[in-house]
Amino acid sequence: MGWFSWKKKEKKPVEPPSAEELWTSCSACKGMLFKEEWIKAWKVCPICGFHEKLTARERINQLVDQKSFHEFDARITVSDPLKFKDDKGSYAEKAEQTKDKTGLKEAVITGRGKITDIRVVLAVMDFNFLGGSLGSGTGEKIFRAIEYALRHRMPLLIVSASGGARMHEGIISLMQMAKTSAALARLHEAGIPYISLLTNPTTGGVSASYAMLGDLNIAEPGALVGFAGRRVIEQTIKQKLPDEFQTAEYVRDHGFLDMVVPRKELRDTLGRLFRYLQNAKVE
Amino acid sequence: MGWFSWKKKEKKPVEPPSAEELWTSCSACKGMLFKEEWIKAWKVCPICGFHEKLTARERINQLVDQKSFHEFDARITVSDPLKFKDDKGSYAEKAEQTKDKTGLKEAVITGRGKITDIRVVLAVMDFNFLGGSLGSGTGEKIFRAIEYALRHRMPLLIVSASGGARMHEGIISLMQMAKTSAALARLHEAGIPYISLLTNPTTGGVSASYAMLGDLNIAEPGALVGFAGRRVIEQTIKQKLPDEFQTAEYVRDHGFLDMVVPRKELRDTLGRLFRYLQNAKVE
Amino acid sequence: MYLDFEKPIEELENKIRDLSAIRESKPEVQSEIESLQKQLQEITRSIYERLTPWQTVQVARHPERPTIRDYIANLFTDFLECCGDRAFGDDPAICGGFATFEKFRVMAIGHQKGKTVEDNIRCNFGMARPEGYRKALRLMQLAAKFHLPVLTFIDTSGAFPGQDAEERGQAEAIARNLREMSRLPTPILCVVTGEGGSGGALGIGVGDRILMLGNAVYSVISPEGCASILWRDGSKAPEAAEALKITAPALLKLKVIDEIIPEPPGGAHRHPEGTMIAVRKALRKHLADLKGMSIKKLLNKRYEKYAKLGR
Amino acid sequence: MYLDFEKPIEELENKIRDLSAIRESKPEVQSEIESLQKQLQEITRSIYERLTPWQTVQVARHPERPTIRDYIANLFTDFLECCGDRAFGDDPAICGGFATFEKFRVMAIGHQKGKTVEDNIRCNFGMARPEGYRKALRLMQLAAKFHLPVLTFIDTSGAFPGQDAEERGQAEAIARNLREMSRLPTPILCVVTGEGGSGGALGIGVGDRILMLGNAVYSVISPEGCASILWRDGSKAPEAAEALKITAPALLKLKVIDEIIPEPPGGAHRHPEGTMIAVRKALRKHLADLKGMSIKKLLNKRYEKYAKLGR
Ligand SMILES: [Zn+2]
Ligand SMILES: [Zn+2]
Repeated sequence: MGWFSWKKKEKKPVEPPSAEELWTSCSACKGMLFKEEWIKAWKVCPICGFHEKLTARERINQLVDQKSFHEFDARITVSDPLKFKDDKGSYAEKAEQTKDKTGLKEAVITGRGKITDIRVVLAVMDFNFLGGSLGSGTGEKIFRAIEYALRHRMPLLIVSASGGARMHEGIISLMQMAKTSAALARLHEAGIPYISLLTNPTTGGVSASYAMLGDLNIAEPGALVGFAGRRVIEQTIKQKLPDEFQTAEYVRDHGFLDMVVPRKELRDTLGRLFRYLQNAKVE
Repeated sequence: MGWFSWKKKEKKPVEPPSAEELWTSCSACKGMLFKEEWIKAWKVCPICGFHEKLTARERINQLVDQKSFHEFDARITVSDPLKFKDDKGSYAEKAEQTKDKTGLKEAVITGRGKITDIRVVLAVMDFNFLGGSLGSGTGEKIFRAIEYALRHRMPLLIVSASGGARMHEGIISLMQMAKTSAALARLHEAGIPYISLLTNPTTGGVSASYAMLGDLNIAEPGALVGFAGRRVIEQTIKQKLPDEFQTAEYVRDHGFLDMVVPRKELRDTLGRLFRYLQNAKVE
Repeated sequence: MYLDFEKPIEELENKIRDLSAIRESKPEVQSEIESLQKQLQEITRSIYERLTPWQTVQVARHPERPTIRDYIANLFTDFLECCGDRAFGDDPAICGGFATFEKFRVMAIGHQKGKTVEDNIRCNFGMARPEGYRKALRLMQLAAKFHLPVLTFIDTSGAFPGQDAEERGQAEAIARNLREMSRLPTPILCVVTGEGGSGGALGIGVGDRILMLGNAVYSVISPEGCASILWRDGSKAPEAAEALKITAPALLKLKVIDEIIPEPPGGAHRHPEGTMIAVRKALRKHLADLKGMSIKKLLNKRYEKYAKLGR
Repeated sequence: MYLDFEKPIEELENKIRDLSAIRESKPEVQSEIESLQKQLQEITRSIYERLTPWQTVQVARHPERPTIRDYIANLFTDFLECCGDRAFGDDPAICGGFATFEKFRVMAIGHQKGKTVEDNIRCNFGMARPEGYRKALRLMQLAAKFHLPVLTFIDTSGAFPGQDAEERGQAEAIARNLREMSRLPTPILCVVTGEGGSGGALGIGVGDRILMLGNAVYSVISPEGCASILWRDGSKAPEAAEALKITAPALLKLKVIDEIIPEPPGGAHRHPEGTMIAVRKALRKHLADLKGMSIKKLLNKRYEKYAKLGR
């Protein structure tokens, strides 16, 4: 189709947008949402307050001051140390499909940017990329981001959204827990601030490594935060778990999160917290 | 009475020792004990294993290599910062009576000595002296012992036996908790070993300061170890507490004691532990 | 709520209220009101100048006395509460978080008492469990890492004497705090605002400066507890309160505290605003002072401070 | 107990036993016994040389496989067990204490599996709770303070997935251990002796050298778990075991482990003594090696080791 025919199509009498384009429904309360407003509210349901997952790009757009973001290591991508295959095919193929679908090369975007005018290093996970799983590429990008923060003495924010280690990379993915934690040890020793933001869901190997190691751990309302899966636990203890089990609020009340912050306050709160962690001059 | 008459008395036909001299009964199981053997066994009941309280002198004799003990600060004694009186009289009088009764000047004896040939600094509390309460003299002696250990880089053993702070000295006795803990902070920073031995009973302000701050906390079997008193807790929760509550074994299983060591193994175990904490050459 | 020794105050205040109600119709009562108000001021001052130790205890425990929430609201801008001990739980009996005091960024930590019954049940009447002391320590260490001074507000009848608290190591938690606070590499400024109850108070009370409100008390044991042990009669608490020397002036003399923050006559519960002004002034002075010192000097002085006590 | 692929071994051992029983009356069977024993040796070796990953899993989980108690009893003199995390409890699923290995004083820590049902219930089948990981960390920090190397023995199907363990912060406990172990200023030598189950294994598994017994496995997820997720069929565990590359040779190739400690043919459960000799030899070599390094160099190398993984 040439340029001309495109143009022609555009000139067609404008049809009213379809209902699908205008409306969506909340995946929690099923309430009808006016899409444009919902997206403007960073996908928080105005009816029930449910915080829908954000992509890494959306998250960066929400948190980082306009035009201040510079990405690191955009070319680092999935590797396949085990040449892993399951009955539905190879991990390599699956990764390619995921890359096409998401436009990402790994389950995390890293870079530097400003949050309310404070320079920070960011690593933002994307659940759409293989469930935000921690593979060797993910780990390497986060590791490098931490080392960048260390070299430049810049505060660090990691936004987690992950089901845990990426089993297709076997033991190598498990080792990313140790690798990222080792880098955080150096950051900690150097006295550089690190805030961990846990979003829905943050579980398994990610919660059992960098996500729980913030100077401050904060989470979004209702986010699932835990180590083992609910079903596994129920099978183990042969008992139903309470509904609020492993919600951010529950985990906070059990001592592991400093605060639960609604998405619309996040950017501001992060800015304020980083100012404390840098003992910034009071304005 | 002159020397001569003494001599004469001794020459009197020897009467068999009285039952009271020969026998005693276990304060736990009430079993009859042959006194000489019981004392030789460091007052551990051969029937039920109950560990009777030892005086500070007995404890030192048990633990320290013969003739190796040199006492510190033997002249430090009770002070009376509040000029405290209750309805039975003054603290000053009570302290004098206690001194006469016990032959001690404070609720702790400090000094240096050897345990299985390892040079250590010791502070050994005596429950007979005002319930082993932590007064300003007690605190000062322990503080000085810690500073001695620090100066000479010698490992430290504190043997606690105390009902807690000495209320007759009011806030000053409370401050001994902070004072001794501050000295232990320096010892800790200097990497000098400290073993805390908790004996029956170790409660209140003593358990909430130096007694719980050992690199290793060890206790004798059945020793009462806790912060608040059983009666106070029962009044608070309006419920009977389990019998084993606040026993050494219970406290160990709740994570606060490294081990419970029978008295007859104490000296040997302490020697072995100090060898580890000094990374001594393996013989 | 009036304390029993506040009877004359109550009577005068009632009279003034009654007269004020009819002032519109009878303007001539105005001068009587004014003279009663003067009387009220004087009688309040004279009562509060002569409080016995036991009366001071009652003021220190007054249910309307400002709590840490009041201090936070009045002294700080930009408070951000931080929860949890990262081990077992978040204890509402200890409240802590980042706070901005004038030009200072600080970490504020204190016992939390409630003003209503529900509130008090939630925060356990300000009696902390081990997780509370461990949360406090975590926040203090966080503060030290980022060079923020620590302010603590002490107001507790004591550490909670419950089975669970014992099992989770009340003694260990307090002991560890004493040790770690004594060497925490950042200024620590403590204010006893109400009840300074024994180890439960000291657990967040080791620092470079210990300030105390005029009607606060600080004691190794509650007067009731002491009376029931030494007098074998809990009702002898007034005698015990006297003997234990638990008031701010007595503690200043003993050098356990560094300064008294005066309360307006009638007490902090009657005049919270005036109290806040006094606390603000004291904090400003001592914070500036401590911030001007090197950490090394600070820690040496802190050590010496405790070394000297009871010598 | 024989594993299903050990049938030929079982048959031969039964035959040898039967013949041995009648050897007294029929001395002529002696030569047959001897030939059967040779056969047994060969068949054992050939089976164990060709174990599939899934068979290796079964060997690694063998109920008669040596546990940490066996290693302690055989490798160490003067073991002194230390309990408790100083915060909540003492987790019997983790065993730790001072130990003397030849000329070295060390801190030994490992997962504790039982051999009987009661034993296993007591130690929760080697599945640790947060207090177990925290106890391990406490002991490691104690070791570092006193310059003792740390030896860890890894044998767990995973961290305990229970409600209480989640509530007390299983994730936080493991995460903290990873961070702290990576910078612990003393040598850390880890041995995977049986099952290396995911984060529960790694939680005491970060160190300077990672050794692994020949028939041990180490995996990011159990083969059953992986199969039920990716194959949607738990019975495909053998396929998953194959795909996950969890055997010692595969992990050596991936540079996740540094050395394989060979087990005698027939496995550690069949030949504990031979296994102990091999482990002793490996520990001796690596401990001497690590003790010869400065802490600075040690920590840099440890960091590099993990930095390189997955690059
Ligand atoms: Zn909704
Ligand atoms: Zn007995």
